[in-house]
Amino acid sequence: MNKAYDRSARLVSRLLNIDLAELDDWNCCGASAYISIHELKAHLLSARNLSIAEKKKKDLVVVCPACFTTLSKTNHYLAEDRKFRRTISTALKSANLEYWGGVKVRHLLDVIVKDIGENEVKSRVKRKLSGLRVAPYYGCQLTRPFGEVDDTQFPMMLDTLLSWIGAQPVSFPLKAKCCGGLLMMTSEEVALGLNKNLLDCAAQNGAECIATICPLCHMNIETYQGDVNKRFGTNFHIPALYFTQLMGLAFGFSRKELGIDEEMVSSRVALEKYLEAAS
Amino acid sequence: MPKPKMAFNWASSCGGCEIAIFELGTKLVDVSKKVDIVFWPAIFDYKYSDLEAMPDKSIDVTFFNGAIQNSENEHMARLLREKSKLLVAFGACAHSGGIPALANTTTRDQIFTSSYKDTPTTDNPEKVLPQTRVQVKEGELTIPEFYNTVKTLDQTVDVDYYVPGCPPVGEQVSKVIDQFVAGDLPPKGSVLGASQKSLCHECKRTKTNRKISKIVRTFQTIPDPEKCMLEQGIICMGPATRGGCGAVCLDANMPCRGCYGPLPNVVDQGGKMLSALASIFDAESEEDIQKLADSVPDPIGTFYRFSLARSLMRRTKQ
Amino acid sequence: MVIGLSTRFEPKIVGFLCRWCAYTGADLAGTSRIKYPPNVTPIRVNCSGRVDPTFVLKALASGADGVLIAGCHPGDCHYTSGNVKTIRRFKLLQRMLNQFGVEKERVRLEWVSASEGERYARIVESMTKEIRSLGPLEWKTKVEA
Amino acid sequence: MVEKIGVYICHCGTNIARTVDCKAVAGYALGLPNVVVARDYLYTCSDPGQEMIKNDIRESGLTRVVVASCSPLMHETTFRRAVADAGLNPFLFQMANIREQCSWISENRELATTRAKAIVGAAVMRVEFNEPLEVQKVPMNPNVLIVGGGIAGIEAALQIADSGKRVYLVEKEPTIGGYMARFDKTFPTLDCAACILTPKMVSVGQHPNIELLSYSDVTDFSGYVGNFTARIRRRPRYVDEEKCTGCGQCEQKCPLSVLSEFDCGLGKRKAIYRPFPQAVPSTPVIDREHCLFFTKGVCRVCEKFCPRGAINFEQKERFIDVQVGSAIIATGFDLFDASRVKEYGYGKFPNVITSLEFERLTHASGPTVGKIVLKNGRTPESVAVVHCVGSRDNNYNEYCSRVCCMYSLKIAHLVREKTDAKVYEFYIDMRAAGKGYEEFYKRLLREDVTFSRGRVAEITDVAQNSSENGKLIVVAEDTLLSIVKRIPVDMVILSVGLEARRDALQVAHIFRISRSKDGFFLEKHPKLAPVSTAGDGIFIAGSCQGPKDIPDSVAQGAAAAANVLSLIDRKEVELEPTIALIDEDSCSGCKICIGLCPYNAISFDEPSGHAVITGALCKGCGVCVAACPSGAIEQQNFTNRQLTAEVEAICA
Repeated sequence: MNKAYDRSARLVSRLLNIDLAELDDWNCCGASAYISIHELKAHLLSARNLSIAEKKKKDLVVVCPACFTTLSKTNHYLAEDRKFRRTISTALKSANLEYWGGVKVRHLLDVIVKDIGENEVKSRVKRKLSGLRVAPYYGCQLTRPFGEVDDTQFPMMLDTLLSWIGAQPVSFPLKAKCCGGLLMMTSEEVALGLNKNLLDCAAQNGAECIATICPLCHMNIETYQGDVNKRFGTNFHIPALYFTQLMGLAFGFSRKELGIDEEMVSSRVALEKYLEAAS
Repeated sequence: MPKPKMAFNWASSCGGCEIAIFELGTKLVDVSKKVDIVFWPAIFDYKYSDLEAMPDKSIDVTFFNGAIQNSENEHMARLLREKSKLLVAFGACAHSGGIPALANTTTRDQIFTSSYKDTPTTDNPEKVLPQTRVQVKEGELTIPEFYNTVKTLDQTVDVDYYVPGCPPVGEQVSKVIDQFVAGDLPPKGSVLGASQKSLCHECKRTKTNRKISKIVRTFQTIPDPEKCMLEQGIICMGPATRGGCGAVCLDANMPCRGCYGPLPNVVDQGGKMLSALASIFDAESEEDIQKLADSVPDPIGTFYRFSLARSLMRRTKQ
Repeated sequence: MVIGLSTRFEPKIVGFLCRWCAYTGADLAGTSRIKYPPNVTPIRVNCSGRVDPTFVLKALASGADGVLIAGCHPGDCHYTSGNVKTIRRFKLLQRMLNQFGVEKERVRLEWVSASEGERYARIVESMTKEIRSLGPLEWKTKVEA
Repeated sequence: MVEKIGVYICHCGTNIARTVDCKAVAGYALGLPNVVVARDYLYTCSDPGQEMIKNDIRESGLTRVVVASCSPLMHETTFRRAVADAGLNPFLFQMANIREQCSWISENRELATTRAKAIVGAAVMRVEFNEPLEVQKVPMNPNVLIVGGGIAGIEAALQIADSGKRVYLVEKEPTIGGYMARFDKTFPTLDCAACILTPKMVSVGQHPNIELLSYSDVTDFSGYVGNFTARIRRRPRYVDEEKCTGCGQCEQKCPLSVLSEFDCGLGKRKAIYRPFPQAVPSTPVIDREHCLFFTKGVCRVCEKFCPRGAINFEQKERFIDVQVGSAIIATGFDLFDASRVKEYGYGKFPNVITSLEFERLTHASGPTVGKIVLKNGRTPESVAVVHCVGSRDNNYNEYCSRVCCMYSLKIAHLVREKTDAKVYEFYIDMRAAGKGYEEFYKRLLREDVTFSRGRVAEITDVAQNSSENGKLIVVAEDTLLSIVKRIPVDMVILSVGLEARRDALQVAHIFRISRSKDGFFLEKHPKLAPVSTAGDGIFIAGSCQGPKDIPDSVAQGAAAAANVLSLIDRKEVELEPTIALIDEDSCSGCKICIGLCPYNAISFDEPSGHAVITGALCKGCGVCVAACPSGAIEQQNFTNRQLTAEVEAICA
């Protein structure tokens, strides 16, 4: 299903003339287990990616908010902490790399909303997702800790984008709350609880699907929806779709291209009237 | 009473100072009646040996024009110092470096490259540069060594008086010579033949609104002859320059270039003019100020046109 | 090779600090025991507008490696607009110093309010560092010769 | 004459001596030209220290003195006085600061000592060129300007007026009283704010020595200590203060009601109104924005019903100039805008209110006549009070607002007293430093209030179970229990912090006051001169300097008054002689300087052809000195020679 994110993001970007070039020999950003076990190593992994991007003289665009936060943190710390900078550059040097702090880290959502903008996006829409009630879900990492992209607590960027493609973003107070993240593996009880809150909130506000920007959130919401229903005796059926999938749909790509049938909680019912036209 | 002995010398300068003395015209005849001119290479043929043969301090006063830019200039300065009771730095070059001192914004190597290699009119296929010594079959030939940094006369030898100007105006020259003949002299180190106040004091143009909102160069406009140059945006060195010349350039509708040098209370003419000029910029925001500052052409050449050698910094870094 | 403290180049920086903001701010840095390199020797003036560009030239020509002029933030001048005159002179001076070949890091105009002790310390620190990496100016001995 | 210079290197206990080798510096000084005495001493500012200097002046015939110790801002006057006592002109003394800008900033003894030598060297070379100067004395105008009619300004005004001096009290709002007039009870004694404030307000209104200029502000303030001119803008009230008796007819008859600012928009007022019944002055004001006559050109009901013909729609803004010798700035504070903390939902959830809104709710003459009610009119069954909103938070204000803990306790008490609601206090730390404050906290602990230690994370209406349905849920970690609590309540009161006023920068410019990092006005010394500013004759009082409670504000108002009175009683003020002078023989009349002076102290004398400086107007910035291309202007005690000597010494 993460392939769907990859594919749809590339399709949408190409259509919007965002020139994405895959980073040569990139590595993990360090967000996963590294950062909680050995923070410095995580930043070093990020610094390596940044260093490669700098050579290309390009901004670094990512679709995963965890990558985004880790890379941004590394950038911030490098700018602010001299000792940290020294350690990182020594380590990079041993791999014949250097990094001068010149790379801007961007999330694709931010690029589409702020750089591409309303007119361009709207002009690409072939099939308005009119009436589709979507819960815009940002997750916890896009705006935290720096709040440079949008408001830390109540971001609006995705809401705005959804309205550009004709969808109807519903009020979703938990839009920047935790999905449970990696706790699914260590403390399932807690994670399922958090997950349930999200689904509850989306359902109560009448959402037909949840728009996501984070692969981990996405996975938790759809993979564990059955477990939530079992544990709490609920009956949720709320599909999760990447924002790029929804955009692609509005832009007229086929559901196969967008990987729309690959989700575990089927979006058939929710997307019925739009899919016919698209495929 | 024997007539006082007088000498003139010409070092690194254009020769204008010599002309200034000729400008005395018939007065020169009166002068020569009152003094014996014992050394004047511009007029009479003299050899170094003639000068060297004179007893020390046998010349009463030497008027020395030109800056010190090569070893010959320096040699003559030292020699004349030895032979003269009083040594006068005559003209802007001797006084403060003058136009030759603008060479201090570059280097000997660059000057040579430009003069002997790069200029389109130079025909020097072998790229030969001047050598202080060269062996020819007749023997060794020498020319003076060209210095990297131009100096004023008083940075080379002790100087008794200064007569500024490029060149000093005739009227003042005549007064100065009279002063020497009469022996009516102020304390050593004084500036003669110039005013104690700035040129503005004798400039007849009206000064009303002290603000500069843009910089205009002389070729871009014909200035209003009644109005202060600065108020028309033309950089005029008058406020920071000694008067005494009678504001002749301003009468010709040209701004003062500063040849009479700094005022008595001022050490660095260019620095002071820079401060005065910038102070009256009509700009408040940093961007506007930057724009105005950027429009001032060649700050060193403008503010130190005649006084770079005498300035605090003296030259640029190489 | 380990370079000892005594052999390290210690830039000599002349500081012109206005009495109301920068000098008080520098005092505050001391009172707060903020540590920074002691390379700026302060000269107290009432306003940065008192700083004649000639003083800067004098300092550089006399052996200073750098000059710091620090005053009140624009708009906060105790004398309403003295610091605006300072900006005007400084901008033009900067152009001329550039012609003289004096690196722009050596002469700085900075704004430090009476409450910005930390800021003052950081300015001195960065300035000292930058000049240290440029090396000594030695105008009298190296340039004029 | 060869000068005889004495140099004194102070150890300042260990403050200087710890990082600076004072003996070595003294030894170095002795080797400098014309230095005949150089000593190091433990505390030079002490009596024996000063005696030592005086003795040396008398016995060794010193003609110049340098003391290297703390900042001149600290002890320059002390030593100048000592030098003068021994018969030397005080300006022949020079201070070298080797503490604040030397010993305290370095831990490297070698570098600090080198630096101290440079500083002392510069002072020694400079002092050679110091000249004896006479201090000019000018008469002190005994009138006083006070800006801001809150409790601090009121206190200062009454203190000064009672001593027989004239006070101009300028207040921006239609009435004096400030924030205190809007409070219900005051902590920790719980006496009613109005009961203690209104008598003072009335005194101000009736005092023969106080000219109350309400609905006005100061737009310009020029001059120097003893002789200031303040330009005051009087905004039109459209009601003649002379004629109006404050009967209130107009208010009753006015047909238009709008939200009352005084009641934080919780209640209504008329388009012609007094913010509250006990307003001083009692003259109402017409709100031009809403008044039907001004907006639609009809109505004039107030004019018709006014028995005194006091309504005047033709009134215009006017400016008056008043002459004063000193000023007290007591412009107060702004409350933190709670809507900035999005996660607390202020502005989104109707029953999340600020502490000031609560004050109006609980106030007997407020919009609910003192009833604590929810927006739907019901009485809350549970109330949460959230501390530190906008304070102690790197996202907003780093500082502690000082008053919130105590007023939050007061709020809890009032809720408990007036309702049966359960009260939760969410605090980070309980700050109860003040007379009777800790006791008040103890009392509240016994009043069945639940205290939860930890910053509130969010206030949400997303319920997780049925007990949370329809409630506001306060989510906070209880750091004493290490658990996250979710407390459902009916009403949340945000204890908002205090901030520098939005117009503080403007006021700072008008009065040339510096501001500290947080935007509040900067005092001359945080401990020793808390109500003085860097500008002579200009004082600050109350919360414009930093958050303060009522007792502290009153104390500062009185302190500022005492400072002003002491200044007035001296009858004369001394002016710093560091003014600029023009040497007429050198001035060539280029007029470069004329337009540069912000005080118009430089004029041009056409007959003689040179510029002239009016000494009393010159403030000594030195801008003209630096600009004069003839070097004809010099600034006393900051001459080109003195400053160049310092430069040369440092660069040597």
